Amino acid sequence: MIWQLDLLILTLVVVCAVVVINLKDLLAATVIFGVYSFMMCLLWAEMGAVDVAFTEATVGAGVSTVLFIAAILRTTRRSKD
Amino acid sequence: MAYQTSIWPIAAVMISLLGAIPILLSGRQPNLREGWTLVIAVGKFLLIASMLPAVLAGGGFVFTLAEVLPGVPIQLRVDAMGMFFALVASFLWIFTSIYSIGYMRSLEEHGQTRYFASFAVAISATIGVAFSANLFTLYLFYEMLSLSTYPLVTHEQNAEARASGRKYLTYILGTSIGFALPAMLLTYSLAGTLDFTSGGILVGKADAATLTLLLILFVFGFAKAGIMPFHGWLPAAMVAPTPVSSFLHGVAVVKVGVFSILRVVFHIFGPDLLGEFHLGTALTVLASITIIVASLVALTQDNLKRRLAYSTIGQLSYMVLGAGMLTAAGMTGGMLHIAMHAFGKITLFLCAGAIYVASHKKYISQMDGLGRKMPVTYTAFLLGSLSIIGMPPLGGFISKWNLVIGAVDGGSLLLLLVLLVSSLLNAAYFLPIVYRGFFAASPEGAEAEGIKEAPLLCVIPLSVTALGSLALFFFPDTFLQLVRLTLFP
Amino acid sequence: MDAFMTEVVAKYNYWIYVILMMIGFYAMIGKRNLVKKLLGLNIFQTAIILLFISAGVKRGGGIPIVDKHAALEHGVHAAQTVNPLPHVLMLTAIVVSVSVTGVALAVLLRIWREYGTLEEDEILEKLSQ
Amino acid sequence: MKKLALLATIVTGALLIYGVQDFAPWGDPDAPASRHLSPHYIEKAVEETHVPNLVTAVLGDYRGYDTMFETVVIFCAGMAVVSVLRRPKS
Amino acid sequence: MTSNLHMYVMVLPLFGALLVSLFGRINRRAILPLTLVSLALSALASLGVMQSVLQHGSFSYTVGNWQPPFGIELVVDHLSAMMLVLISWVALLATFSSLKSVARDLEGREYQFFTLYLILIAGLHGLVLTGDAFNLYVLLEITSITTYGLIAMGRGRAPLSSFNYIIMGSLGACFYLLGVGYLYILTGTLNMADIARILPTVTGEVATATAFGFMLVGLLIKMAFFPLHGWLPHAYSDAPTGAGVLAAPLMTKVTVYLMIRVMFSIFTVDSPLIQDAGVQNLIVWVASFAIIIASVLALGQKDFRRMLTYIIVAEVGYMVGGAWLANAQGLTGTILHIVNDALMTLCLFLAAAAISYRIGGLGLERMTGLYRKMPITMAAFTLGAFSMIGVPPTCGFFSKWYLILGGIEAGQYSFVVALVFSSLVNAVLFFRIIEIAYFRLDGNGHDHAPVKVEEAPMMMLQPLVVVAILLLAVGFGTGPLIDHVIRFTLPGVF
Amino acid sequence: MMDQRTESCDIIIRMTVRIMMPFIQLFGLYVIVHGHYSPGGGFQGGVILGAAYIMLSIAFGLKDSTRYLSEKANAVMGSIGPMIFVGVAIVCALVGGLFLDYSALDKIIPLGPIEWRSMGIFLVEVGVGLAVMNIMLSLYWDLASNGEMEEGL
Repeated sequence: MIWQLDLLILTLVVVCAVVVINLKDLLAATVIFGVYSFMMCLLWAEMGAVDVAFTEATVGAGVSTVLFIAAILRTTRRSKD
Repeated sequence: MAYQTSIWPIAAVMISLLGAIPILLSGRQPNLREGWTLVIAVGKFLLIASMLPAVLAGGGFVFTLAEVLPGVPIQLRVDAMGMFFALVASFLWIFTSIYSIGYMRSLEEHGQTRYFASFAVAISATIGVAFSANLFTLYLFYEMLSLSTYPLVTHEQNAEARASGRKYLTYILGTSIGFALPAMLLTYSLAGTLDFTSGGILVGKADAATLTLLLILFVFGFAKAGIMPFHGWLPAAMVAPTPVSSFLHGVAVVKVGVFSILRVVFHIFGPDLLGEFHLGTALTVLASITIIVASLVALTQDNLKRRLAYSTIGQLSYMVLGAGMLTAAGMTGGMLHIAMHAFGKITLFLCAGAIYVASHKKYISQMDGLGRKMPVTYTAFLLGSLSIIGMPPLGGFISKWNLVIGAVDGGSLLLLLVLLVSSLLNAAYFLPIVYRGFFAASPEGAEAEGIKEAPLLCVIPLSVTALGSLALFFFPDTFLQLVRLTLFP
Repeated sequence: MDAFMTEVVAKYNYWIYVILMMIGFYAMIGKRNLVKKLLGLNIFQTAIILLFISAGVKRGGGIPIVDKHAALEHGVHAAQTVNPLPHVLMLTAIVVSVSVTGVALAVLLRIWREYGTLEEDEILEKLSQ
Repeated sequence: MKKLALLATIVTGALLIYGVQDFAPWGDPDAPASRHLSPHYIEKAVEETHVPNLVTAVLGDYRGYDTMFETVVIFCAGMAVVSVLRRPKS
Repeated sequence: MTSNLHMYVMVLPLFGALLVSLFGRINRRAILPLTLVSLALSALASLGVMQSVLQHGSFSYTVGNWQPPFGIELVVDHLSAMMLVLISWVALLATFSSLKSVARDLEGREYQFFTLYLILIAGLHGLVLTGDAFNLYVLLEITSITTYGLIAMGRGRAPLSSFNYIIMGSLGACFYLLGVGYLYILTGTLNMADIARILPTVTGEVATATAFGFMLVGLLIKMAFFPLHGWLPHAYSDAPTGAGVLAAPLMTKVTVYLMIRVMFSIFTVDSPLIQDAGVQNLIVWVASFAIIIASVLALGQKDFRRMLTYIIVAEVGYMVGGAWLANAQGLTGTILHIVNDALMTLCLFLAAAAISYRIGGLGLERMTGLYRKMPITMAAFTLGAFSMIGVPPTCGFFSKWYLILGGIEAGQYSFVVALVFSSLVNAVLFFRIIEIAYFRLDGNGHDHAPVKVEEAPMMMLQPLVVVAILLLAVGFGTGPLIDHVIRFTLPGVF
Repeated sequence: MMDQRTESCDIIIRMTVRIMMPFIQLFGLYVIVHGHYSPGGGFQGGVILGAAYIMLSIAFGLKDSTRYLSEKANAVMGSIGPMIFVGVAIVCALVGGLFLDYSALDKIIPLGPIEWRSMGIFLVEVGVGLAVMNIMLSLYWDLASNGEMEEGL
């Protein structure tokens, strides 16, 4: 556990989360959410939770993002807030 | 008192409840349906009367249906007080049934099956209230009565009837849920039981403030007794067909209210407890106000049934007044008045119905000279009014006399005054009707209408009940004995 | 103040989780866009996962996979590996989270079919017409 | 509305962080969470199930009941999505 | 050798669901026997469980044959056995009606509907059985996800209602999970009994209180306790009829059961959080307020089913308030009300299903003169209405009796007043319908000609009649029910 | 337009997918099977397998991808997955053990109770993998085609 790395990732995670909920373009928000998930995955891997990290990488950054993108392409990219 | 377990009480209650089923099933054949009604009525009276000797001998019967709550079973018990009321109600029901058949047929009413079925359930509930062994069972049948009489009040199904039905339910259900139920629960919470016990179950269980609150909740909670300000349903309910008004709102429903209050006073609080905390005064004050105000309002009513309704409100309060005096004679008078008023008032209502069947007239001002065409009806009406006013030789005299003695015993001049004034008022709103019927000139064109006596099925019952009023003056012993057993076991 | 800072430093992971939770929670109840609400829900759920995973961490603990033969012969010391239980729980939680996301997206598509918008206020406006 | 949401968020966050004060410091090997159940899993799982991946052992066996429902959850999601979106072929 | 019977109660609907999803899509006629057989067997098994609990007392069971804190423990005591019986029989009765209405409303999608439906039932069984805090979360999500799907299958604004429910439901579940996380960090275990054992020895009142607060709020959201009830009325009234019939009677009641479990199995009665007078007063006050507001809101509804959903919200207030009176009478009333309310709600929703099947809608105005067309349905409805109002001897009266008694004993008079008020409002609500259906004339004047009776199909009518009779039977059986079952479920202190 | 794209532009993508597909699937299977010894297990492997098919249907279009794995087969496999899990659980109870007590399966094929626990976990993981793969794919199909199952993204 390297605390500098840890802190860096944690900061990035928070930044990503803030960006996700503030972007007006949903597609971009979703992609950032994928990044967020991936950062989380790194964080957990670094904490020793390899299985959870693996799952988050496949699900959170992978399938979940694809599902979001599929739904957004079927509906609309715009968001008022 | 020794009670023996027996199925007779439950049989007496259930016969008409189960009887509602064949009535509903034979809806397509009116003769069969009404045959059932009569059979049930007579059977019920016989069942109840068969239990009378044992009760007069100081015994009774008890039947436990189910223990639904700890210490509070659904239990029926035949004691003197219940027998007193059941006897009156079941006896009068026979004549109401006969009268109903005549009335409904001659007016070709709709929905008769529903009518007779509801009636059967209602009388069942009435007897249930009479035979309840505890407050919970009483409440159960009380609610059953409220719900089964709702279709009868709304019978006409027009806007007015529906509005009255709404009003009826609002008052009756509203007070029973809003006041009586919490009062009952509070009682249970204080005493741990709800059994009717002579001498009361609340002795030493609560302080004066709680007791006062309880008493007020009970008196208003049983709004069927028509204590002001919860009397408004009674005049409204007069839109119902006359047999309903006569039996339910002259005898069963309203007396159930009074009976419940008396039960609470005698067997939940106990007269001694009330005396100790001077709570009798609360009852007498409420009752006196109701008596005077109701009598005054009755004077102003032109609709005959409404006038009778207000008269009923006043008379009911006599019974509460008697109980509130807490003297032996007063309580005797109060209880006796249940029977005496029942016979008198049912006669009056039956007469009003007969007049309506024969002439389709509802208003007193239209009834000039009618008595000469319907002498039997009007004579019965006279007897009924005299009984209620309290004239000898009619039954009403006995109860009023006891009330007066009670007031004197209690040393309350004010109550004496109330009794006297209200009797005068009674006379003032009843006698003019009779006077106009016999002596006022008929309105023009009245001859052409060809009014004559109502059908026999209507006239016979009202004659019998009028004579009953008369007979009660001479043979009140059974009832007196029952009252004595209730008050001084 | 020092005590407070020590407290924060000792538990900074928990602070981050609370911040993420707040971001997600705010998006769920404060945002009007339905997709944003859903993203908020996902952030909320990852925050909870972070809480649990943080609870399982042991300073100096390895990943929860051991050498079978060595373990059978010599046994394992609890201090050697991180706590596997929160990982198990969170695997389940992730599955639940993706399931909910799937269903919610499907419902979103139905809403789009029905109203042609994903903004809550616009939908309510259309409904009130 | 947004202000209210913000307020609710802050209150919730404050409550959660307030509760954190009773926790053991992060990564403490003596934290209650690491002392009660987990030593048993870590030390006994291989012996009892012959599975070196402790997470799989706990997931598949000790808490297999959870995992069964986890599968059912996924299955439900699939079924729900089909039922919500797909139009029956006429 | 412990019996596996209670596992079959849970697993039979689950396996039935999988079979339905497999064969139901191939042949529609396979759905009915599969659904009914699995539910009927499950219902019978639940009776067996009840029987064994009554005879031998409660027992605990560990899935996978591990020692309790390590494996997942299931608790079969009087309360959970009673809930098993309740859920399986309510589900069985509701299914008859659902089969009919779904065949019409959701043609071609029956197998999806019944797969979700059966899994929902299995999830409810699982919830009732579980003795593990995290397992409870998973099952909570199972019941929620299936319900989301079922609700979204409805028409009109159903998807929107479903989405609101998804957000609120997930929020509730997340809060609950947060609470579990805090408890886990404090105690290191997830087993309810184990937590209860360790918790008094843990230092950290604040974290415990936070955990308790979040678990409680999470469950309160799930059970639609006012002011967190916003999702429920739309969700249940927009759902397909077949789904409403199952979800409305069971979901909130099971969540109340969970609240009782959390209160008394995780945090014991002696816990300072539960004994705290401030907490008790607060919750009872909010509950009283909830009952009154929900009742008033119900008055404003023009649609029968929407009205019922607000009544459900009020009834949740009854149960939560009753449980937090923190005395024996109140808790007895709450548990009794879980049973009674499930039956009453089932009765009314079945009646609503039957009516809407025949007349195609549930606007109050459309019900004019309905009793001549559907006399049996209306009779059963009337009985259900009486029970809701609390007319003896229907079962609704008895639970109200205990709740009020508990309120008096605890000195919480606001709660008593709220209960009485809501009874009165219910009376107004239902008599309005009774008046319309029985006494308003459909044509001009009285028509003596008998109207053609068009009852609902037998599949919908029979369960309705059975439930209506049950309302009376449970009412008369209150004494034995309390003596043999509920008495054992109260914590020993009471 | 969609046709044009699938006809001409995506030849590189399609070729790449065609080449990668077996490797990804192999990896997915490895993750499931090797879950006992390395990170991973039924769920992760299932998602990878599902993702492989999702990739396929993105590259080749939804309609074409159903030729490789038909909708019906997908649904059937999706139901069989949980059925394996629940079935194992029930069989454990039926042969006389407790629910989900894999060691009870020893009574059918004697491998030794502890070895059976390992085997039981494996069986169950296969069920999970099957379910997850098919349901992930089905989620994608439905969301991408708006439930029409006609054309994907």
